[in-house]
Amino acid sequence: MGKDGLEITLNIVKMLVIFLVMVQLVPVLVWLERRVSAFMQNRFGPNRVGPLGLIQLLADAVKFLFKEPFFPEKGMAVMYYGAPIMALIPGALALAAIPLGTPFHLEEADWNLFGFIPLGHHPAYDFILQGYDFGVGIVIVLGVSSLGAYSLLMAGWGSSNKYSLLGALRASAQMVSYELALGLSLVGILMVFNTFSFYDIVAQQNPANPLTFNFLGTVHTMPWWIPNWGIFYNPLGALIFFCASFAETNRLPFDLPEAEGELVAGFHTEYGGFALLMFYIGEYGHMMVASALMATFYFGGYTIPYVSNEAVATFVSNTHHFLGAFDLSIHSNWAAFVTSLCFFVSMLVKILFFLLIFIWVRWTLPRFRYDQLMDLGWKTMLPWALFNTCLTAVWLAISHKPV
Amino acid sequence: MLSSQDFLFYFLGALSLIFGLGVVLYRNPIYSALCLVITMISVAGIFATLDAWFIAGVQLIVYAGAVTVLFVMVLMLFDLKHEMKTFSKGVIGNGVKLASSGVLLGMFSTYIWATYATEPTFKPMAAGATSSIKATKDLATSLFTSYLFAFEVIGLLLLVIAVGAVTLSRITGGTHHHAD
Amino acid sequence: MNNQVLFAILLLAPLVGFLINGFRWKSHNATLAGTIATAMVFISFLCSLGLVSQLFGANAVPSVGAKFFDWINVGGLQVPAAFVIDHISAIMVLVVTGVGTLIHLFSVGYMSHDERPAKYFAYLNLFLFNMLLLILGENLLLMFVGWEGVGLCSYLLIGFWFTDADKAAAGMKAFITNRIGDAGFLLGIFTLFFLFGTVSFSEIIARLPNLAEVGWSGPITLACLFLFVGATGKSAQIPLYVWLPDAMAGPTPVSALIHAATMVTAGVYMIVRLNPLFLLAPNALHVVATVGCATAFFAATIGLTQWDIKKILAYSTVSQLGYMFLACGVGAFGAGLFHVMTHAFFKALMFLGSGSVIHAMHEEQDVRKMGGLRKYLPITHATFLIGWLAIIGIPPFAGFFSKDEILWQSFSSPLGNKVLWIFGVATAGLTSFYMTRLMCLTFWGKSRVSKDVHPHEAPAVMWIPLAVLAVLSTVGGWIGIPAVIGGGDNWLERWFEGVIREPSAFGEPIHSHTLEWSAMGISLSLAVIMATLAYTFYVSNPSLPGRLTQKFHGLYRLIYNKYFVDEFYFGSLINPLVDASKGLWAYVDVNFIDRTTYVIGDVVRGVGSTAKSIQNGNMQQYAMYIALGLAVTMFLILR
Amino acid sequence: MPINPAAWKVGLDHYLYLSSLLFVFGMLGVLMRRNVIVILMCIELMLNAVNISFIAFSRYAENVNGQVMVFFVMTIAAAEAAVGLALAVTVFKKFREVNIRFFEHLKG
Repeated sequence: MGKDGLEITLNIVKMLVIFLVMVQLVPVLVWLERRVSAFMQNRFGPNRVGPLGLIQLLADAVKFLFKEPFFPEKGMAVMYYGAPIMALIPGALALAAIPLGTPFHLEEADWNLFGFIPLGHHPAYDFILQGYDFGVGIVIVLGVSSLGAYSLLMAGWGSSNKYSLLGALRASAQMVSYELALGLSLVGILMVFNTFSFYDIVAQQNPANPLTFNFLGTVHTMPWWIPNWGIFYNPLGALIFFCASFAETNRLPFDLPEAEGELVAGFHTEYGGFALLMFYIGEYGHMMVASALMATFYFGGYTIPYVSNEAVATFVSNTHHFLGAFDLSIHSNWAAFVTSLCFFVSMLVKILFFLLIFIWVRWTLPRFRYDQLMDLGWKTMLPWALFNTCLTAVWLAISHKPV
Repeated sequence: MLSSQDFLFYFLGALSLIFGLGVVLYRNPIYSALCLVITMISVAGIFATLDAWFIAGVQLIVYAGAVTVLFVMVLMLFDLKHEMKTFSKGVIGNGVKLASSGVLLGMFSTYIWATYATEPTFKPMAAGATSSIKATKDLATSLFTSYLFAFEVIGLLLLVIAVGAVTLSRITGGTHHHAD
Repeated sequence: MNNQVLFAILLLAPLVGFLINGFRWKSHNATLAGTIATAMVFISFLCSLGLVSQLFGANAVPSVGAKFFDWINVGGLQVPAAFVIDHISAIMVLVVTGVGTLIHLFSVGYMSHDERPAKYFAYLNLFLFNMLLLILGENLLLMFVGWEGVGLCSYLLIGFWFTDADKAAAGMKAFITNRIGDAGFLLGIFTLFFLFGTVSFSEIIARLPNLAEVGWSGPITLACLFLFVGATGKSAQIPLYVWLPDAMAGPTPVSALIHAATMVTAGVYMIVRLNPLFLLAPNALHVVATVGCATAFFAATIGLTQWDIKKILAYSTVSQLGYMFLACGVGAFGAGLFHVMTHAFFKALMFLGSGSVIHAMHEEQDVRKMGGLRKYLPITHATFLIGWLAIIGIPPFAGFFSKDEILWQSFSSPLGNKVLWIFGVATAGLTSFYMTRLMCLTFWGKSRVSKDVHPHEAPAVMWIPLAVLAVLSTVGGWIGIPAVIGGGDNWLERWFEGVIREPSAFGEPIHSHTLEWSAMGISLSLAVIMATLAYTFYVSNPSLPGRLTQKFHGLYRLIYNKYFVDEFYFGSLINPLVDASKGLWAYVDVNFIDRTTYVIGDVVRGVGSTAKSIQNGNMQQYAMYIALGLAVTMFLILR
Repeated sequence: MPINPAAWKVGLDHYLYLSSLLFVFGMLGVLMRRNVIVILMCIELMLNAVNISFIAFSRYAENVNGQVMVFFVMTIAAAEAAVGLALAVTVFKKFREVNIRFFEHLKG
């Protein structure tokens, strides 16, 4: 959890921040979804409440808060109330593990909050834009995301409703089987990058050096305009990963569990009010994690495409004078802070881009039947993922990529 | 004062013990299954405190994520209506069982106390992130060099188990048997 | 042809005969089976002639031998399957094969109506093979094999008509009594092997110490006593003679061959073979002599009162065997063997004669229903007459020379004494009385034959052997004419010189001729007197014996019932044994042994059922046991 | 209460005590419970206890064999759970109730 008091507190604060980011982002996404779906259906979507309907988010939140919490008569209280909480945990933990920006270094100084509250003297500290740096990040992320199935099961069982139980079982079966495909598809790219830690992966996708393939000794460098991203090393893995992530989050093409006529809302039929909202948060959390992973592995993470990391750092320091006017007490770390901010913005843009695709796909593709769903999962995704792993292994062996 | 590592160990240890006992004592199997989940997660945490991050991750994926889900799903499928007695009958039997486990526990602890009375402390691991990657690399290399045969056999075993489980579950007869 | 081949043919011919007849045992063709059997025995007779001839003539060889293979070669015990004919066994082999051939010829006629002739001839040939083994064997073990074989064949032949219960019982009785004797013989072989480390005759004799033993407990005396027990069993002496009279249940030629000529003399032959050994144990010889003399006298008395023709001859055989043992007992081994030969001739003659009488009288054996058969069976009568004259010891015939030699030796030999001679002479008198009685009751006197029986003379194949035997009975004696009569020395003695030793170690025999002549005169006159007495008893006035028996009623009944020896044996040995075992069975077996087995069974079942309760399928209980076991082991290890 | 920091410093024995306690809990569960599924869960518990001690020793002895062993134990445990549950399902299908006693019918 950290070597000393400062680090522990900082870690806790970061966890809270990330959790809040996840929670706050959800209304935006809901709004975005309603707008985009409306746009795609050639209608307007919420635009009455505030400019472009942005206040609609607040209205929804208030509505959910004041809904009457209702508990099914023979339901199991622990399960019923535990399920929504369980839905939030995996999303938050997974997001904490993904680096959202470059770490920046704080010199040794005595800090004071907002310039006047003394926080005491503290040694140099590398502030990483990440919840906590697990060494083997991806394994932890996969592990945590597999816990998602429990919230469904608890919800299904707790609401003691036969149909919600059926929905829950189907959903968890789907999650478990697609988790397999998810994990295996990543193996390919991990072999290429030869590491589990997110920082190394992103570092290897540094736009400074162009995309290079060496094939039996001869090195082919791609034209400058193709960024040095992971997707070009392992396109098939990216495709499988993206599709599997749809299934993981029960997003549309795979949202069968709550789609049947009699299953209505699947495992969260008996929930209303804020509990239902928590399930949405959980779902969107998973989506964010999936898109964050997508970005980190295949689209260069927080790097800005055509601009190398050092270029950004120099640019910021040049503009430093111009911004000098706001002489904040920690100005000495100012440059590092701003550069990591830039990277954070690029990461955010990428994540939003993928979320857009999630939403976009939701309103285009029809739903799978359950057996098609399962067949796809076991009989196509899994074999292809294995094939991809073997392919990359062979390709790596041939291309003698320096290990 | 306690280092974070120690605190984490005591917290997770207590967690796993309490919910471990919960697994055994809860009358309703569903609750004991959920206790098992929490125990698994806390054990994964304990692995983390022992700087075995990859194994912690695998534990989360395999145990917490798959095996216990299987348990919970099967229990839900059974949907036991009537609640049966949780513990097996026979006072003497139970007495002997308790006694033997007590003696066993006593033996374990005295043995541990006897051999490790000198407070063996762990040598500090290398700095956080990088070392866990190296540990994972070592694990992978040893798994695929010295224990390659075992790895292959385990693969084969899993195949056999899969086939076995399928055939077992396909056994017709019993309540749902419909002459087809 | 060298000796090896001759010996092989000699021995194997009867065996081949046995195998041929054995495999065709169901056939009813008596003549075919008979001719095969007789031919085989005749072949072995010719071979023995060929071999014995090598002992005569210019380049006479003391003994002729042949070794076939190493039968037993274990540590100290080397027993080669080797056979030897020396001066002693020459005589025996000639007698056995010669008389054997004649008897085989006779039984062709005698067994012609039997329904299993092939089986009979097979047994007979097997008997001959075993007898040859016994005689020619170079060591005690081979002799023992023959000894057992012969016992077996006598059992088979006595009980030949085993469908009849008491004939089978007689066979069994013969076999068991023989076995008792064989046990003694075996112990004798063991002691000899223990003493001399070898079982071969020549080696034993070579390794004998040259000083005679004194007292009873010496090893050699012990060995000799054991061997003598074997001899009594086989040659029917006092304690173990009971089987011979009952052995008459077998067919008559069998009695002739086995119970007159060959098998019963095996005991005497064995002692004569080991005479140097016996000479080293004077006390043993005394035992032999006394038992021999007692058996002779005892059997002769029983012979007086018997009515069955074959029983009379059986008891006469027992008494004559007594004579032979008496001869050996006093150290006159040569005389003993000489009497064996002569007895073989006339006893076989008489048995075959009685056979043809029985054959003629259609299986009638009781002399009270015979009489005056002279007219009907002239040849049988003539030959029987010669046999009778030989047995009571009338000079020109064989019996006189051999019996007289024995009597003289018992008188004159250093080992002999007066009492033995007196009993000997008395037995000779008794013998002539009951033999003449037999002659009167069967051939002379009034015919008591029942109306429906028409005795007819025996066919040629039966009376030829009778004639040959008659000639042999007369001529046989002349080879052993004592020096005092025939001038020159006794041919037979010179023949046995190399092999049979004189009891000179115990003092000088009496050499006075006058005593010899007087002893001869006494025995001859006694024989003639007793013969005339018997003639008057049974022919001139037949009622005399009836009145005599009334007067000495008690004595008569005692003798008639054979001194109740059988009953005594049953009473003292057999029945208590049987009752004891019944008692043991009833009490010990049922109560203790069965009871304990049942108890053990119940205990095991009890333990089993308690143990069963552990495996009741309750898996948690199994887990509990595992846990318990783990706890206990941990406790024990880490305590 | 005086916290004696040395005593509270986590060493190898702490992990071993923890794992033996968990193991005994699992064992008690296996011995006492009647429901087959719960028994299987308790077996999983015991296996986890063993895993803890494996990792503790591997960390203490600074070599990676312990982790390899845990890797294998996990696969075996998964396999065992699968077969166990399949059996439980078949038993349930026949007897409408999952109770360790029903395995008695399998005894010879």
